[in-house]
Amino acid sequence: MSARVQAEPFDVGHELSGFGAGAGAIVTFSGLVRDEGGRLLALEIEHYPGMTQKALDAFGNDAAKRFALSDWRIIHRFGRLGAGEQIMMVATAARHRAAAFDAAEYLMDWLKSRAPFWKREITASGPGAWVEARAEDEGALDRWKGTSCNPAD
Amino acid sequence: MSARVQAEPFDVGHELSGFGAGAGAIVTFSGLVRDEGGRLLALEIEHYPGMTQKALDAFGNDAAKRFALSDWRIIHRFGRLGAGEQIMMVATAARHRAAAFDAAEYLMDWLKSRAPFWKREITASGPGAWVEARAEDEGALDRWKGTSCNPAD
Amino acid sequence: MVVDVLYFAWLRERVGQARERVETEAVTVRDLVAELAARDEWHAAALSDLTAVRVAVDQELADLDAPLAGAREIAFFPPMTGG
Amino acid sequence: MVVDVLYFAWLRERVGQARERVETEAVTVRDLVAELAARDEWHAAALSDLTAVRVAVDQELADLDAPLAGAREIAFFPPMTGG
Repeated sequence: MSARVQAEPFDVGHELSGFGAGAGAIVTFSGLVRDEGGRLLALEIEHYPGMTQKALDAFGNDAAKRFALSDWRIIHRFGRLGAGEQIMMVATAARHRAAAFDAAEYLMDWLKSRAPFWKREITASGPGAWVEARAEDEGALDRWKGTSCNPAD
Repeated sequence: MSARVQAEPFDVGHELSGFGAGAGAIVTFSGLVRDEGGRLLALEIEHYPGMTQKALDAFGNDAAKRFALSDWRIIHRFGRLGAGEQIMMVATAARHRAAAFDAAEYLMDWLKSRAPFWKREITASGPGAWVEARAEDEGALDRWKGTSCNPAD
Repeated sequence: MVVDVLYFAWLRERVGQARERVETEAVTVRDLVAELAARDEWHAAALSDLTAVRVAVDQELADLDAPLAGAREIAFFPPMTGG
Repeated sequence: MVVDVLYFAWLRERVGQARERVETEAVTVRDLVAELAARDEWHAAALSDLTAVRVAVDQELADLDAPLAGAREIAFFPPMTGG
Protein backbone atom coordinates (compact mmCIF):
# COMPACT_ATOMS: atom_id res chain seq x y z
CA MET A 1 0.00 0.00 0.00
CA SER A 2 2.62 2.52 -1.05
CA ALA A 3 3.75 4.84 -3.83
CA ARG A 4 7.29 6.03 -4.50
CA VAL A 5 8.79 8.63 -6.80
CA GLN A 6 12.49 8.18 -7.40
CA ALA A 7 15.34 8.71 -9.84
CA GLU A 8 16.93 5.32 -9.10
CA PRO A 9 16.15 2.09 -10.94
CA PHE A 10 14.01 -0.52 -9.18
CA ASP A 11 13.75 -4.29 -9.38
CA VAL A 12 10.31 -5.80 -9.98
CA GLY A 13 11.25 -9.08 -8.32
CA HIS A 14 12.46 -7.29 -5.21
CA GLU A 15 9.31 -5.13 -5.12
CA LEU A 16 7.11 -8.22 -5.33
CA SER A 17 8.83 -10.04 -2.48
CA GLY A 18 6.22 -10.18 0.29
CA PHE A 19 3.78 -8.18 -1.81
CA GLY A 20 0.10 -9.13 -1.55
CA ALA A 21 0.47 -11.89 1.06
CA GLY A 22 -2.84 -13.77 1.32
CA ALA A 23 -4.12 -12.59 -2.07
CA GLY A 24 -5.11 -14.99 -4.85
CA ALA A 25 -4.18 -12.73 -7.76
CA ILE A 26 -1.33 -10.29 -8.38
CA VAL A 27 -1.02 -8.17 -11.50
CA THR A 28 1.97 -6.03 -12.37
CA PHE A 29 2.48 -3.54 -15.14
CA SER A 30 5.92 -2.22 -16.10
CA GLY A 31 6.49 0.61 -18.55
CA LEU A 32 9.83 0.72 -20.37
CA VAL A 33 11.60 3.23 -22.61
CA ARG A 34 11.26 2.08 -26.22
CA ASP A 35 14.15 2.97 -28.49
CA GLU A 36 11.78 3.61 -31.43
CA GLY A 37 13.93 1.76 -33.90
CA GLY A 38 17.15 3.26 -32.59
CA ARG A 39 15.98 6.89 -32.95
CA LEU A 40 15.57 7.42 -29.19
CA LEU A 41 18.52 7.36 -26.80
CA ALA A 42 16.60 8.19 -23.65
CA LEU A 43 13.61 9.91 -22.14
CA GLU A 44 13.97 12.83 -19.76
CA ILE A 45 11.11 12.73 -17.28
CA GLU A 46 10.11 15.88 -15.42
CA HIS A 47 7.61 15.90 -12.56
CA TYR A 48 6.00 18.27 -10.07
CA PRO A 49 7.70 17.30 -6.81
CA GLY A 50 5.23 18.96 -4.45
CA MET A 51 2.27 17.24 -6.06
CA THR A 52 3.47 13.86 -7.33
CA GLN A 53 3.68 11.88 -4.10
CA LYS A 54 0.29 13.13 -2.89
CA ALA A 55 -1.33 12.37 -6.23
CA LEU A 56 0.08 8.83 -6.38
CA ASP A 57 -0.98 8.11 -2.80
CA ALA A 58 -4.48 9.36 -3.61
CA PHE A 59 -4.70 7.29 -6.83
CA GLY A 60 -3.57 4.15 -5.05
CA ASN A 61 -5.95 4.55 -2.13
CA ASP A 62 -8.82 5.27 -4.48
CA ALA A 63 -8.09 2.12 -6.50
CA ALA A 64 -7.73 0.05 -3.32
CA LYS A 65 -11.21 1.06 -2.19
CA ARG A 66 -12.84 0.79 -5.60
CA PHE A 67 -11.48 -2.70 -6.36
CA ALA A 68 -11.16 -4.08 -2.81
CA LEU A 69 -7.39 -4.52 -3.19
CA SER A 70 -5.47 -6.19 -0.38
CA ASP A 71 -2.26 -4.49 -1.52
CA TRP A 72 -0.97 -2.09 -4.17
CA ARG A 73 2.27 -0.42 -5.16
CA ILE A 74 3.18 2.38 -7.55
CA ILE A 75 6.76 3.31 -8.41
CA HIS A 76 7.50 6.06 -10.93
CA ARG A 77 10.94 7.31 -11.88
CA PHE A 78 12.05 10.73 -13.09
CA GLY A 79 15.21 12.12 -14.69
CA ARG A 80 17.06 10.70 -17.66
CA LEU A 81 16.13 7.08 -18.46
CA GLY A 82 17.94 5.26 -21.24
CA ALA A 83 16.27 3.09 -23.88
CA GLY A 84 15.23 -0.24 -22.36
CA GLU A 85 15.12 1.10 -18.80
CA GLN A 86 12.03 0.74 -16.64
CA ILE A 87 10.04 3.95 -16.23
CA MET A 88 7.46 2.82 -13.73
CA MET A 89 5.49 -0.08 -12.34
CA VAL A 90 2.18 -0.69 -10.67
CA ALA A 91 1.25 -3.86 -8.78
CA THR A 92 -2.18 -4.82 -7.48
CA ALA A 93 -3.25 -7.71 -5.26
CA ALA A 94 -6.82 -8.93 -4.87
CA ARG A 95 -8.79 -12.06 -4.11
CA HIS A 96 -9.63 -12.77 -7.76
CA ARG A 97 -8.06 -11.86 -11.07
CA ALA A 98 -10.72 -9.53 -12.48
CA ALA A 99 -10.29 -7.00 -9.65
CA ALA A 100 -6.49 -7.16 -9.84
CA PHE A 101 -6.50 -6.63 -13.63
CA ASP A 102 -9.12 -3.88 -13.49
CA ALA A 103 -7.30 -2.03 -10.72
CA ALA A 104 -3.97 -2.15 -12.57
CA GLU A 105 -5.58 -0.83 -15.76
CA TYR A 106 -7.41 1.85 -13.80
CA LEU A 107 -4.18 3.00 -12.17
CA MET A 108 -2.47 3.10 -15.55
CA ASP A 109 -5.28 5.17 -17.05
CA TRP A 110 -4.88 7.59 -14.13
CA LEU A 111 -1.11 7.74 -14.38
CA LYS A 112 -1.20 8.38 -18.11
CA SER A 113 -3.62 11.28 -17.85
CA ARG A 114 -3.61 12.69 -14.29
CA ALA A 115 -0.20 12.19 -12.70
CA PRO A 116 2.12 15.20 -13.04
CA PHE A 117 4.86 13.72 -15.22
CA TRP A 118 6.10 14.94 -18.59
CA LYS A 119 8.40 13.11 -20.98
CA ARG A 120 10.85 14.56 -23.47
CA GLU A 121 12.73 12.59 -26.10
CA ILE A 122 16.52 12.58 -26.12
CA THR A 123 17.98 11.70 -29.51
CA ALA A 124 21.50 11.74 -30.93
CA SER A 125 21.07 15.48 -31.60
CA GLY A 126 20.17 16.23 -27.98
CA PRO A 127 16.92 17.06 -26.19
CA GLY A 128 14.07 16.80 -28.65
CA ALA A 129 10.29 17.01 -28.59
CA TRP A 130 8.11 16.76 -25.52
CA VAL A 131 6.00 13.63 -25.83
CA GLU A 132 2.44 14.64 -26.62
CA ALA A 133 -0.45 13.22 -24.67
CA ARG A 134 -2.32 10.63 -26.71
CA ALA A 135 -6.02 11.30 -27.19
CA GLU A 136 -6.76 7.69 -26.15
CA ASP A 137 -4.92 8.22 -22.87
CA GLU A 138 -6.79 11.44 -22.10
CA GLY A 139 -10.09 9.66 -22.71
CA ALA A 140 -9.18 6.30 -21.17
CA LEU A 141 -10.45 7.23 -17.73
CA ASP A 142 -13.97 7.76 -19.05
CA ARG A 143 -14.55 4.02 -19.25
CA TRP A 144 -14.40 3.78 -15.45
CA LYS A 145 -17.19 6.27 -14.85
CA GLY A 146 -19.92 4.79 -12.71
CA THR A 147 -17.99 1.60 -12.05
CA SER A 148 -16.88 0.68 -8.61
CA CYS A 149 -15.79 -2.75 -7.44
CA ASN A 150 -16.30 -5.22 -10.27
CA PRO A 151 -18.12 -8.25 -8.80
CA ALA A 152 -17.57 -10.39 -11.92
CA ASP A 153 -14.86 -12.79 -10.77
CA MET B 1 8.00 -16.99 -26.09
CA SER B 2 7.82 -20.10 -23.93
CA ALA B 3 5.60 -22.15 -21.65
CA ARG B 4 6.70 -24.43 -18.82
CA VAL B 5 4.92 -26.97 -16.65
CA GLN B 6 6.78 -27.84 -13.48
CA ALA B 7 6.44 -28.97 -9.88
CA GLU B 8 9.16 -26.59 -8.63
CA PRO B 9 8.57 -23.03 -7.41
CA PHE B 10 9.60 -20.16 -9.68
CA ASP B 11 10.69 -16.59 -9.09
CA VAL B 12 8.85 -13.84 -10.96
CA GLY B 13 11.81 -11.47 -10.79
CA HIS B 14 14.10 -14.10 -12.28
CA GLU B 15 11.58 -14.92 -15.01
CA LEU B 16 11.30 -11.23 -15.94
CA SER B 17 15.03 -10.70 -16.26
CA GLY B 18 15.62 -10.08 -19.96
CA PHE B 19 11.94 -10.65 -20.72
CA GLY B 20 10.36 -8.44 -23.38
CA ALA B 21 13.50 -6.51 -24.38
CA GLY B 22 12.47 -3.63 -26.62
CA ALA B 23 8.82 -3.63 -25.52
CA GLY B 24 7.14 -0.60 -23.99
CA ALA B 25 4.71 -2.49 -21.78
CA ILE B 26 5.00 -5.68 -19.72
CA VAL B 27 2.10 -7.19 -17.79
CA THR B 28 2.41 -10.12 -15.40
CA PHE B 29 -0.25 -12.10 -13.60
CA SER B 30 0.54 -14.43 -10.69
CA GLY B 31 -1.97 -16.78 -9.15
CA LEU B 32 -1.41 -17.82 -5.52
CA VAL B 33 -2.95 -20.38 -3.19
CA ARG B 34 -5.36 -18.57 -0.83
CA ASP B 35 -5.67 -20.07 2.63
CA GLU B 36 -9.40 -19.26 2.74
CA GLY B 37 -9.27 -17.94 6.27
CA GLY B 38 -7.02 -20.76 7.49
CA ARG B 39 -9.31 -23.55 6.26
CA LEU B 40 -7.03 -24.51 3.38
CA LEU B 41 -3.54 -25.98 3.93
CA ALA B 42 -2.69 -26.57 0.29
CA LEU B 43 -3.95 -27.28 -3.18
CA GLU B 44 -3.12 -30.51 -5.00
CA ILE B 45 -2.92 -29.78 -8.71
CA GLU B 46 -3.30 -32.58 -11.23
CA HIS B 47 -2.66 -32.19 -14.94
CA TYR B 48 -2.67 -34.17 -18.18
CA PRO B 49 1.04 -34.48 -18.94
CA GLY B 50 0.73 -35.47 -22.58
CA MET B 51 -1.52 -32.53 -23.37
CA THR B 52 -0.48 -29.67 -21.09
CA GLN B 53 2.72 -28.50 -22.73
CA LYS B 54 1.19 -28.59 -26.21
CA ALA B 55 -1.90 -26.71 -25.04
CA LEU B 56 0.13 -23.99 -23.31
CA ASP B 57 2.40 -23.55 -26.34
CA ALA B 58 -0.66 -23.25 -28.56
CA PHE B 59 -2.36 -20.72 -26.21
CA GLY B 60 0.74 -18.59 -26.04
CA ASN B 61 1.36 -18.58 -29.78
CA ASP B 62 -2.28 -17.76 -30.42
CA ALA B 63 -2.15 -14.80 -28.02
CA ALA B 64 1.14 -13.60 -29.51
CA LYS B 65 -0.40 -13.43 -32.96
CA ARG B 66 -3.73 -11.98 -31.83
CA PHE B 67 -2.20 -9.18 -29.75
CA ALA B 68 1.07 -8.63 -31.63
CA LEU B 69 3.14 -9.58 -28.59
CA SER B 70 6.90 -9.24 -28.75
CA ASP B 71 7.29 -11.81 -25.94
CA TRP B 72 5.20 -14.03 -23.67
CA ARG B 73 5.73 -16.59 -20.94
CA ILE B 74 3.48 -19.07 -19.17
CA ILE B 75 4.57 -21.10 -16.15
CA HIS B 76 2.13 -23.44 -14.42
CA ARG B 77 2.95 -25.70 -11.48
CA PHE B 78 1.44 -29.02 -10.47
CA GLY B 79 1.57 -31.18 -7.34
CA ARG B 80 1.01 -30.06 -3.77
CA LEU B 81 1.24 -26.27 -3.32
CA GLY B 82 0.93 -24.82 0.19
CA ALA B 83 -1.14 -21.76 1.07
CA GLY B 84 0.62 -18.61 -0.11
CA GLU B 85 2.64 -20.39 -2.79
CA GLN B 86 2.55 -19.31 -6.40
CA ILE B 87 0.51 -21.56 -8.68
CA MET B 88 1.28 -19.99 -12.03
CA MET B 89 2.23 -16.86 -13.87
CA VAL B 90 1.78 -15.35 -17.29
CA ALA B 91 3.79 -12.44 -18.67
CA THR B 92 3.12 -10.51 -21.87
CA ALA B 93 5.19 -7.85 -23.62
CA ALA B 94 3.89 -5.46 -26.26
CA ARG B 95 4.46 -2.02 -27.67
CA HIS B 96 1.59 -0.44 -25.73
CA ARG B 97 -0.26 -1.27 -22.56
CA ALA B 98 -3.69 -2.18 -23.96
CA ALA B 99 -2.33 -5.12 -25.96
CA ALA B 100 -0.22 -6.35 -23.03
CA PHE B 101 -3.17 -6.20 -20.62
CA ASP B 102 -5.61 -7.74 -23.10
CA ALA B 103 -3.23 -10.58 -23.92
CA ALA B 104 -2.62 -11.39 -20.25
CA GLU B 105 -6.36 -11.46 -19.54
CA TYR B 106 -6.99 -13.56 -22.62
CA LEU B 107 -4.35 -16.09 -21.57
CA MET B 108 -5.88 -16.23 -18.09
CA ASP B 109 -9.34 -16.82 -19.50
CA TRP B 110 -7.90 -19.67 -21.56
CA LEU B 111 -5.96 -21.17 -18.69
CA LYS B 112 -8.97 -21.08 -16.37
CA SER B 113 -11.25 -22.86 -18.81
CA ARG B 114 -9.19 -24.76 -21.40
CA ALA B 115 -5.88 -25.84 -19.88
CA PRO B 116 -5.92 -29.41 -18.51
CA PHE B 117 -5.38 -28.70 -14.81
CA TRP B 118 -7.58 -29.68 -11.88
CA LYS B 119 -7.31 -28.48 -8.30
CA ARG B 120 -8.25 -30.27 -5.11
CA GLU B 121 -8.34 -28.72 -1.67
CA ILE B 122 -6.17 -30.12 1.11
CA THR B 123 -7.47 -29.28 4.59
CA ALA B 124 -6.47 -30.37 8.09
CA SER B 125 -8.59 -33.50 7.59
CA GLY B 126 -6.78 -34.48 4.39
CA PRO B 127 -7.65 -34.35 0.71
CA GLY B 128 -11.00 -32.60 0.29
CA ALA B 129 -13.21 -31.42 -2.55
CA TRP B 130 -12.13 -30.91 -6.12
CA VAL B 131 -12.40 -27.20 -6.91
CA GLU B 132 -15.41 -26.67 -9.15
CA ALA B 133 -15.14 -24.61 -12.30
CA ARG B 134 -16.74 -21.21 -11.87
CA ALA B 135 -19.45 -20.34 -14.35
CA GLU B 136 -17.74 -16.97 -14.94
CA ASP B 137 -14.52 -18.72 -15.89
CA GLU B 138 -16.24 -21.10 -18.30
CA GLY B 139 -17.92 -18.12 -19.98
CA ALA B 140 -15.02 -15.67 -19.78
CA LEU B 141 -13.60 -16.65 -23.17
CA ASP B 142 -16.79 -15.58 -24.92
CA ARG B 143 -15.85 -11.94 -24.55
CA TRP B 144 -12.93 -12.42 -26.94
CA LYS B 145 -15.03 -13.76 -29.80
CA GLY B 146 -14.49 -11.79 -32.94
CA THR B 147 -11.72 -9.67 -31.44
CA SER B 148 -8.23 -9.85 -32.75
CA CYS B 149 -5.48 -7.31 -32.14
CA ASN B 150 -6.98 -4.46 -30.15
CA PRO B 151 -5.90 -1.22 -31.83
CA ALA B 152 -7.24 0.96 -28.98
CA ASP B 153 -4.15 1.92 -27.09
CA MET C 1 -9.90 -50.57 -32.92
CA VAL C 2 -7.94 -50.21 -29.71
CA VAL C 3 -7.73 -46.89 -27.84
CA ASP C 4 -6.24 -45.74 -24.57
CA VAL C 5 -8.85 -44.14 -22.33
CA LEU C 6 -7.59 -41.75 -19.65
CA TYR C 7 -9.46 -40.32 -16.66
CA PHE C 8 -8.50 -37.30 -14.56
CA ALA C 9 -9.51 -35.74 -11.22
CA TRP C 10 -12.80 -37.05 -9.84
CA LEU C 11 -13.52 -39.07 -12.97
CA ARG C 12 -10.34 -41.02 -12.29
CA GLU C 13 -11.44 -41.59 -8.70
CA ARG C 14 -14.95 -42.74 -9.65
CA VAL C 15 -13.78 -45.08 -12.38
CA GLY C 16 -11.08 -46.37 -10.04
CA GLN C 17 -8.25 -46.20 -12.55
CA ALA C 18 -6.28 -43.56 -14.42
CA ARG C 19 -6.02 -45.38 -17.74
CA GLU C 20 -7.33 -48.44 -19.53
CA ARG C 21 -6.94 -49.94 -22.98
CA VAL C 22 -10.28 -50.48 -24.70
CA GLU C 23 -11.32 -52.45 -27.78
CA THR C 24 -14.15 -50.51 -29.41
CA GLU C 25 -16.14 -50.04 -32.61
CA ALA C 26 -17.50 -46.67 -31.47
CA VAL C 27 -17.85 -44.08 -34.22
CA THR C 28 -18.06 -41.02 -31.99
CA VAL C 29 -16.99 -40.07 -28.47
CA ARG C 30 -20.62 -40.37 -27.43
CA ASP C 31 -20.73 -43.98 -28.62
CA LEU C 32 -17.59 -44.74 -26.61
CA VAL C 33 -19.14 -43.17 -23.50
CA ALA C 34 -22.15 -45.46 -23.87
CA GLU C 35 -19.92 -48.54 -24.17
CA LEU C 36 -17.84 -47.52 -21.14
CA ALA C 37 -20.88 -46.67 -19.00
CA ALA C 38 -22.24 -50.16 -19.67
CA ARG C 39 -19.09 -51.81 -18.28
CA ASP C 40 -19.80 -51.51 -14.55
CA GLU C 41 -21.32 -49.29 -11.91
CA TRP C 42 -18.10 -47.26 -11.44
CA HIS C 43 -17.90 -46.29 -15.08
CA ALA C 44 -21.63 -45.63 -15.08
CA ALA C 45 -21.34 -43.32 -12.05
CA ALA C 46 -18.38 -41.42 -13.49
CA LEU C 47 -20.08 -40.86 -16.83
CA SER C 48 -23.66 -40.34 -15.60
CA ASP C 49 -23.72 -36.54 -15.97
CA LEU C 50 -22.14 -35.61 -19.26
CA THR C 51 -22.64 -31.88 -18.68
CA ALA C 52 -19.86 -32.23 -16.09
CA VAL C 53 -17.52 -34.16 -18.40
CA ARG C 54 -15.01 -32.73 -20.85
CA VAL C 55 -13.21 -34.73 -23.53
CA ALA C 56 -9.91 -34.66 -25.35
CA VAL C 57 -9.24 -36.80 -28.43
CA ASP C 58 -5.54 -37.31 -29.05
CA GLN C 59 -4.78 -34.53 -26.56
CA GLU C 60 -6.99 -31.90 -28.21
CA LEU C 61 -10.27 -30.73 -26.67
CA ALA C 62 -13.20 -32.24 -28.52
CA ASP C 63 -16.95 -32.56 -28.13
CA LEU C 64 -19.12 -35.61 -27.66
CA ASP C 65 -19.95 -35.86 -31.33
CA ALA C 66 -16.33 -35.85 -32.43
CA PRO C 67 -15.45 -38.86 -34.64
CA LEU C 68 -13.04 -41.43 -33.25
CA ALA C 69 -11.66 -42.68 -36.58
CA GLY C 70 -7.90 -42.99 -36.23
CA ALA C 71 -7.84 -41.80 -32.62
CA ARG C 72 -5.34 -43.35 -30.21
CA GLU C 73 -6.02 -41.64 -26.87
CA ILE C 74 -9.34 -40.46 -25.45
CA ALA C 75 -9.36 -38.55 -22.14
CA PHE C 76 -12.32 -37.77 -19.89
CA PHE C 77 -12.15 -35.14 -17.16
CA PRO C 78 -14.16 -32.50 -15.27
CA PRO C 79 -14.27 -28.85 -16.36
CA MET C 80 -10.73 -27.54 -16.08
CA THR C 81 -9.66 -25.36 -13.18
CA GLY C 82 -6.23 -24.11 -14.12
CA GLY C 83 -4.80 -20.68 -13.54
CA MET D 1 -2.76 38.49 -2.67
CA VAL D 2 0.57 36.85 -3.45
CA VAL D 3 0.81 33.45 -5.12
CA ASP D 4 3.61 31.29 -6.41
CA VAL D 5 3.15 30.41 -10.08
CA LEU D 6 4.93 27.30 -11.36
CA TYR D 7 5.50 26.15 -14.95
CA PHE D 8 6.44 22.70 -16.17
CA ALA D 9 7.72 21.09 -19.38
CA TRP D 10 7.32 23.27 -22.49
CA LEU D 11 5.38 25.92 -20.57
CA ARG D 12 8.44 26.39 -18.38
CA GLU D 13 10.61 26.70 -21.46
CA ARG D 14 8.36 29.19 -23.20
CA VAL D 15 7.91 31.38 -20.13
CA GLY D 16 11.63 31.15 -19.49
CA GLN D 17 11.39 30.37 -15.80
CA ALA D 18 10.18 27.54 -13.58
CA ARG D 19 8.60 29.68 -10.87
CA GLU D 20 7.67 33.26 -10.11
CA ARG D 21 5.95 35.07 -7.26
CA VAL D 22 2.97 37.10 -8.45
CA GLU D 23 0.85 39.82 -6.81
CA THR D 24 -2.68 39.40 -8.12
CA GLU D 25 -6.32 40.28 -7.51
CA ALA D 26 -7.53 37.50 -9.86
CA VAL D 27 -10.70 35.75 -8.73
CA THR D 28 -10.33 32.63 -10.90
CA VAL D 29 -7.52 30.77 -12.65
CA ARG D 30 -8.75 32.23 -15.92
CA ASP D 31 -8.33 35.79 -14.56
CA LEU D 32 -4.78 34.95 -13.50
CA VAL D 33 -3.99 33.56 -16.95
CA ALA D 34 -5.15 36.85 -18.51
CA GLU D 35 -2.92 38.86 -16.15
CA LEU D 36 0.09 36.64 -16.83
CA ALA D 37 -0.41 36.63 -20.61
CA ALA D 38 -0.38 40.45 -20.55
CA ARG D 39 3.06 40.55 -18.90
CA ASP D 40 5.25 39.89 -21.93
CA GLU D 41 5.47 37.96 -25.17
CA TRP D 42 6.92 34.86 -23.52
CA HIS D 43 4.02 34.49 -21.11
CA ALA D 44 1.62 35.29 -23.95
CA ALA D 45 3.13 32.56 -26.13
CA ALA D 46 3.09 29.98 -23.35
CA LEU D 47 -0.54 30.65 -22.49
CA SER D 48 -1.91 31.30 -25.98
CA ASP D 49 -3.63 27.93 -26.45
CA LEU D 50 -5.47 27.05 -23.27
CA THR D 51 -6.72 23.74 -24.67
CA ALA D 52 -3.09 22.58 -24.29
CA VAL D 53 -2.71 23.86 -20.72
CA ARG D 54 -3.58 22.03 -17.51
CA VAL D 55 -3.76 23.65 -14.08
CA ALA D 56 -3.20 22.67 -10.47
CA VAL D 57 -4.26 24.89 -7.58
CA ASP D 58 -2.38 24.09 -4.40
CA GLN D 59 -1.17 20.84 -5.98
CA GLU D 60 -4.62 19.55 -6.94
CA LEU D 61 -5.83 19.43 -10.55
CA ALA D 62 -8.30 22.26 -11.19
CA ASP D 63 -10.06 23.85 -14.12
CA LEU D 64 -9.84 27.37 -15.50
CA ASP D 65 -12.89 28.55 -13.60
CA ALA D 66 -11.59 27.36 -10.23
CA PRO D 67 -11.56 30.15 -7.63
CA LEU D 68 -8.21 31.38 -6.34
CA ALA D 69 -9.37 32.58 -2.91
CA GLY D 70 -6.84 31.39 -0.35
CA ALA D 71 -4.63 29.66 -2.93
CA ARG D 72 -0.86 29.74 -2.47
CA GLU D 73 0.54 27.84 -5.44
CA ILE D 74 -0.78 27.76 -9.01
CA ALA D 75 0.88 25.46 -11.54
CA PHE D 76 0.53 25.46 -15.34
CA PHE D 77 1.65 22.53 -17.48
CA PRO D 78 0.88 20.55 -20.65
CA PRO D 79 -1.34 17.46 -20.64
CA MET D 80 0.40 14.89 -18.47
CA THR D 81 2.33 11.99 -20.02
CA GLY D 82 3.15 9.76 -17.08
CA GLY D 83 3.11 5.99 -17.00
